Amino acid sequence: MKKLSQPIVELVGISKWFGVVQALQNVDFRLFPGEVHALVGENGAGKSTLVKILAGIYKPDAGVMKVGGEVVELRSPTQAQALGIAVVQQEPMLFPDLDVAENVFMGRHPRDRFGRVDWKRMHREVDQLLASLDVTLSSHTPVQGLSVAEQQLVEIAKALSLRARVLVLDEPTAALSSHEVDELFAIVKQLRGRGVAVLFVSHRLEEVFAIADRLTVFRDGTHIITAPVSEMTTEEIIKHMVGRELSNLYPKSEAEVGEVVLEVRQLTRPGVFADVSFQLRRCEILGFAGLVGAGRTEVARVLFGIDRAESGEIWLKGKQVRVRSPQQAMEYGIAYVPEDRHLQGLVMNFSIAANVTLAILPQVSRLGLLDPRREQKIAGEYSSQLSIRSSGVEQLVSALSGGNQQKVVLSKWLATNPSVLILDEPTRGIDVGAKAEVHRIISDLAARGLAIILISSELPEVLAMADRVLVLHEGRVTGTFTRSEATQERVMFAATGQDR
Amino acid sequence: MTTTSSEVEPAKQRGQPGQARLLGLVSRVRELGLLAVLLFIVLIVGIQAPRFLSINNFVQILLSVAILAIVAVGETLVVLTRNVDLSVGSMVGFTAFVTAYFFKELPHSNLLLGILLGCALGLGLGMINGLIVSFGRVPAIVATLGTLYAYRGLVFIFASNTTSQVNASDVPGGYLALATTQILGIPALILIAAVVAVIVGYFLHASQSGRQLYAVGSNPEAANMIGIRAHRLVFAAFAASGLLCGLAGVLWGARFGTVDATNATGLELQVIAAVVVGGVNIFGGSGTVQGAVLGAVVLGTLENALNILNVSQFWLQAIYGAAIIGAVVLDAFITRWLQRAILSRRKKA
Amino acid sequence: MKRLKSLLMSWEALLVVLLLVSIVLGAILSPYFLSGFNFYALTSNIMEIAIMALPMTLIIIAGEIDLSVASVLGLSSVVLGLLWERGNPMWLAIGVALLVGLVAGLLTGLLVTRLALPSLVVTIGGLALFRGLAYVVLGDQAVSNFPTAFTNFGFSPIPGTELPWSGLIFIILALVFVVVLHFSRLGRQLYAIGNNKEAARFSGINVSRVKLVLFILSGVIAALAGVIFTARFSSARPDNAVGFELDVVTVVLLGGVNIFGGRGSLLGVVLAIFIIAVLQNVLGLLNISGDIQSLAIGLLLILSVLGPNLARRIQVVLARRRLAVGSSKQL
Amino acid sequence: MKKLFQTLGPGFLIVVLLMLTACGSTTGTGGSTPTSSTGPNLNIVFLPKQINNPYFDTAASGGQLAAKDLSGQFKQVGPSSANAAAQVPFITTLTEQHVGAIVISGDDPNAVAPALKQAMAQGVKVVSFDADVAPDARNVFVNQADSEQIGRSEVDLLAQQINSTGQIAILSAASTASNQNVWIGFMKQELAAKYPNMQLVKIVYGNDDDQTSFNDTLALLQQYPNLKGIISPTTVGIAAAARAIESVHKGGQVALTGLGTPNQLRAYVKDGTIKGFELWNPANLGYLAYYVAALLIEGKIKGTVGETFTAGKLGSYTIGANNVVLLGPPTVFSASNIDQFNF
Repeated sequence: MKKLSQPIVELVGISKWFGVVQALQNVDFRLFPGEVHALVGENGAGKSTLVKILAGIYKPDAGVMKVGGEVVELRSPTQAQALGIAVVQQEPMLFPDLDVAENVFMGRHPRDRFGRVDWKRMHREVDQLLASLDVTLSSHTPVQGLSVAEQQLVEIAKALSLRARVLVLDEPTAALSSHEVDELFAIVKQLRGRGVAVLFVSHRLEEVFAIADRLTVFRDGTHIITAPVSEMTTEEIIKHMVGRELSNLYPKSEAEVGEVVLEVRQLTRPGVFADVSFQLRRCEILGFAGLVGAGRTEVARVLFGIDRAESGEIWLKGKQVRVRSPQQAMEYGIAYVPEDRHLQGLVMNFSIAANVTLAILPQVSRLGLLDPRREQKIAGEYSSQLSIRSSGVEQLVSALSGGNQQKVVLSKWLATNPSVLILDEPTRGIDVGAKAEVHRIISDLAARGLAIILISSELPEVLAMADRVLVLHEGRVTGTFTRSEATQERVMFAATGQDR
Repeated sequence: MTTTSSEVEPAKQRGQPGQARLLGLVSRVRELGLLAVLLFIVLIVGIQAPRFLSINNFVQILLSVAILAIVAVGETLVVLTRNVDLSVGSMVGFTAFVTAYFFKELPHSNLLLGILLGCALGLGLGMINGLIVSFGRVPAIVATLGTLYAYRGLVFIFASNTTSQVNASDVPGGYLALATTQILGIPALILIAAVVAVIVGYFLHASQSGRQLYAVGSNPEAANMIGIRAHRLVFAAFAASGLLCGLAGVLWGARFGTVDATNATGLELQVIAAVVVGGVNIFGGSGTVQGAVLGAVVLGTLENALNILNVSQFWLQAIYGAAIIGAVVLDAFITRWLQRAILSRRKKA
Repeated sequence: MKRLKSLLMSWEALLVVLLLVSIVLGAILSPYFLSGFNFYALTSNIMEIAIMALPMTLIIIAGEIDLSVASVLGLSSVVLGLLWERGNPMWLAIGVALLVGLVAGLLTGLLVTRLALPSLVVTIGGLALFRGLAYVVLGDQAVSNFPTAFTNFGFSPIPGTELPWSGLIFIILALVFVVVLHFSRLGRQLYAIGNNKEAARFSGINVSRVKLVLFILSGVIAALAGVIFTARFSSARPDNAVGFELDVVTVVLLGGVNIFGGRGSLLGVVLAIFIIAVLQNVLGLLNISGDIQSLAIGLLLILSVLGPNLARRIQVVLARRRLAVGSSKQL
Repeated sequence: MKKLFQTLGPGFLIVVLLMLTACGSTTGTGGSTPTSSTGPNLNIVFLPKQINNPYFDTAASGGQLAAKDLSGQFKQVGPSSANAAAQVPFITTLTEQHVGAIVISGDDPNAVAPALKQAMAQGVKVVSFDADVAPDARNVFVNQADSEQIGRSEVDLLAQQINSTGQIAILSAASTASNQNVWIGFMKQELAAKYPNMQLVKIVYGNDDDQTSFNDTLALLQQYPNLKGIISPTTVGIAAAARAIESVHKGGQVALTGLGTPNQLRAYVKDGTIKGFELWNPANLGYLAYYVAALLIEGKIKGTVGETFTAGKLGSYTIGANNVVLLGPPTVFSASNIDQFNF
């Protein structure tokens, strides 16, 4: 296994910032030929950032990367490919209009001696690749309409066809069936035998034990430990993963939890989540924990009327309701602070006032005409209430810091005077100070009687803020904990689908 | 809306061989459907008016769409990259006029020279479009709307400084013969269009760059990830569209003999109709040259059939419009049906 | 961000300068330019385009486009003519003509919103369809025996002024549209949709309905322009205003409205309308043929997008350089 | 601030415009002076349906000749594609320039009428030629030929060639072209009156567009295999039809006649595709129109019915009913005489 002492990829002192957030902090990492190296960590631990640096998508702000002992500076994904680094992304980047074979070989089609694309050879090779994966997928199938699992298989086939020296698998098994996982592992082992270095990013610890030789744990963008898998236990790994600091958090003040406001029964959206049931009470913060893709945001989208559930019931204050559109959700008093501030939360080109009042335009207009004074008054109120730091409510939100932008989104939804507030990753990408402020605000809101669903990938945040924690794993509820029951280890066990 | 973001899909679905075949089939529905429509028209009109079915009539139909088809082939290249070229009518008009004028002034010059001149002019115009779009980053619709005006203005200026009209009697017979010659009993015009369609179709099918054109239109981000230079390809697509417009212009002059500064005005509408009806996705990434040509033939056949059935020609334009809208509506429904079919299969699996 | 704001400002400022320059040039180059009659001629010639540019501005700001406006104009014109010829009262003919515009807009709007089709293709189809229907309705005829009051409305200026009646309609509509776009709820929603459709949807804005309203509005206004056009030429013909859609889009884009939506103001568009009107008028007075005019319009259209693009790029490069200098200083 | 600017801007602009209009109404239009103010203003402008059109170019050459004879000025302006709406701005511009006379071929008789009336109100003489405009919107119409005569004679011309029997079709210009429709009306009358065995099976409209006319002719030939003859009373149409007939090798089987220019059709007359067609001499038409305009400006004629005048080389004319001057009978061109003409 460790025939070669020289690492094929070596990262020294890598750091990466996104605005005020440091995603990677002085990370060292070495990958050897012929090993399967698992990279684990919580959401936001920096795994994906590392993968993207290896893929040539991100450029590190500091540090050195060596491939095959030589210092390289990756400027593009193509360059990474040329160096023999193949990455199977979490979200496959494919051409939906083209068939499987072309997706594997795009940009480097096999060609005959006249320079023509050799379709036969291409399909044969891809069919062989797929067959070696023991997949029944035909190379002629258009990618449009393939499931994510199948798309990932295409990506894996692409990596295989590149004869990569380094294969990075970013949570490849998340969408595969157990049979497919077995087959994939067979391939991975085969590749390892050929001397390929495999970096395996996964949440599934049992898979890590099944396939990996060594393991590295990241936490909060820092390297925690690297050790042979055989020397680790599940408990130890989880302890390393969750050892995050809670210092900058503002814990929820205790409040008397009131009557049930929202009840969800057996909510199911096929292929996304199934049989989700819970109750939410006044003054309560219900945390949604789980790993990326567990179905938390998807549940929220259904509650807010953006997507539809196929079956299940939603009860609001004792009455069953159907939420068909965000407008309707708002009428029912549901507000949703979406996960992507820039894409879904804000109109960046608008002023603070215009953003704050965007969801309550009827309230700030008379006979269809906007009343700028009312608008500014409302915006001003929230601006001071949430202490948004700006030069005034007419300032464009694009000029604000992430934390203040988030407060603008919060203001927007508070302005609708909701009874149920869904917060999806409310503190993602904002600095420590602003985070604490947002926590204080959330806590105050709950104290004032709001029923809050808090979706967060930061476990400590959920644990500190939530009265109860609902854990989702692959679209199903795998655990519900009260505040006192919930520990990082227990939640993480449930979130990774471990049977204790 | 099915905005199922590419999150985890817990269900244990697997691609079955049947599903693969279904998908492959559906993607071809458009072209097959078009063929069916064509056959349907032929059948219905043939019963009503048997002379519609004469070989001569079919030759006439093909002749009437040959030039349109050449331009539609070029347009297909552009549309595949998620762009659109609205200036084709002006480019055809420009090259037709200049080529005809060239032959009028120099009737004894080499035929090939004139053809090359027209093609080169078209190429030049197309390259200007390409530069503005891919390097000036002006949206294609704006850029080519502008050049639609500008190129037409240039034709007028050229015409007012030379001659207002070139008549069939002014140009050498050799040039006009380009459109009337028959090779093995088939009119040269049809052959040229067929050759162009086959070459470009083959290029799209069998060349690396051709396939990358699809990639750029299908997912620009993914194309960028694997190092495809989208700018260059878009530029090349516009240049090729210009080149084919140049060729079409040369043939236009030969076919109609009499050309003035307004010729080929409004051609872009017919071209886009042919391309859209032919199943080329206006948002790029999918569609074929044979589809676009088939679209042109269907529209030409429809026009011919209406004439034969004595339907007032006032209906023609309305039918073109309805065909464009009908085609995109149909596309929307096919896509929905496809999605639903996949979903229900998944559920069963 | 202030820089962007000032850039926006400067686009309109640039247009003001352009307009003044063309007016001054016109006055210098032609002795006829500054006459009252010329003002009348200049405005009445562009009013249909100007009127249609108002809803087009809203549609483009909301991230869509409507290329069928000139054809709707033609269709409403022949419907008006046909009804009048068949002996219906004028008010009824005008009413039905406007209704035709409404239905056309509704059809386009439903296709765009319900089936989520690209408005570019739908309205290119509509361009052919509505024009074709205009030919179907009136065929080889042209209706021209309109009552004097109607043609006077189209051709004569408002008594005591040199302003055409259509100019008055434009002023009123322009004021209404300014209020709608810049002061009303709908206007705010438009900008929100054009800037970030997703965020608008998440904010409970009914994106489909707003767009449907816009297309209906566009259809009705185009039909109104058809009525004006018919009155001005006292002629209802199926080929009325062929190709005007290009002028309308040109005016809107020249006015600084972003083709991808979200940005632009009616001030810019109004300025652009008058720039084009003055340019065409001056070129005409100088006996410069329409050929060069179309060349000029085409180039203006491209430059109106290319110019800001290049300016932005230069700005980005400069900013980057400044940033580089700044950071090196910090080091 | 930006918003204030955005919203006040249009308002401000409108105020400026209103001020401008107010000024305009007081200063009126008397301020400007025509370019040549001494003597009669023989600044005569031709406004054809379309520039870059050989027919109108020939007419313009006649106008130029007359201008030389009368030492006046000649200019031709016009839209680049035939469209009634496009003519109007030219009329207003010419009115502003205070030209002596506008000589117009109206694309739509009524669409241009208000603008022409306005021109007349400001002292500009208006002469229509080729295609008339509304009678109250011009001083005189110079008619190339009597409409009835053209309509009937073309049917007669075709009847001679096809023994007065069989299916015939008409290839017209724009469906809205008034002169075409009048001619076609008389053709129908003539057919009904004299030729019971000739059936008019279809009228198609080539829009004076070469390609459309060409395709329409091909469609006609396919649709009516027994078609014996086509009348195309438009120069663009007949040339396109001749080429179309030749391209399907039906020359001699399908007779073609109509209005055309000798230069355009010479080849087809010689190879037998066309046996005979007719046309007035457009150069003479232009010459006469210029002459009438000049005489109106000089005040030598008033444009009233019954006035008689001499138009240079063309001899003397009388203004007939409806203020129409008739150029004279059209010339019939055939293989025997075509080489004598060059236009």
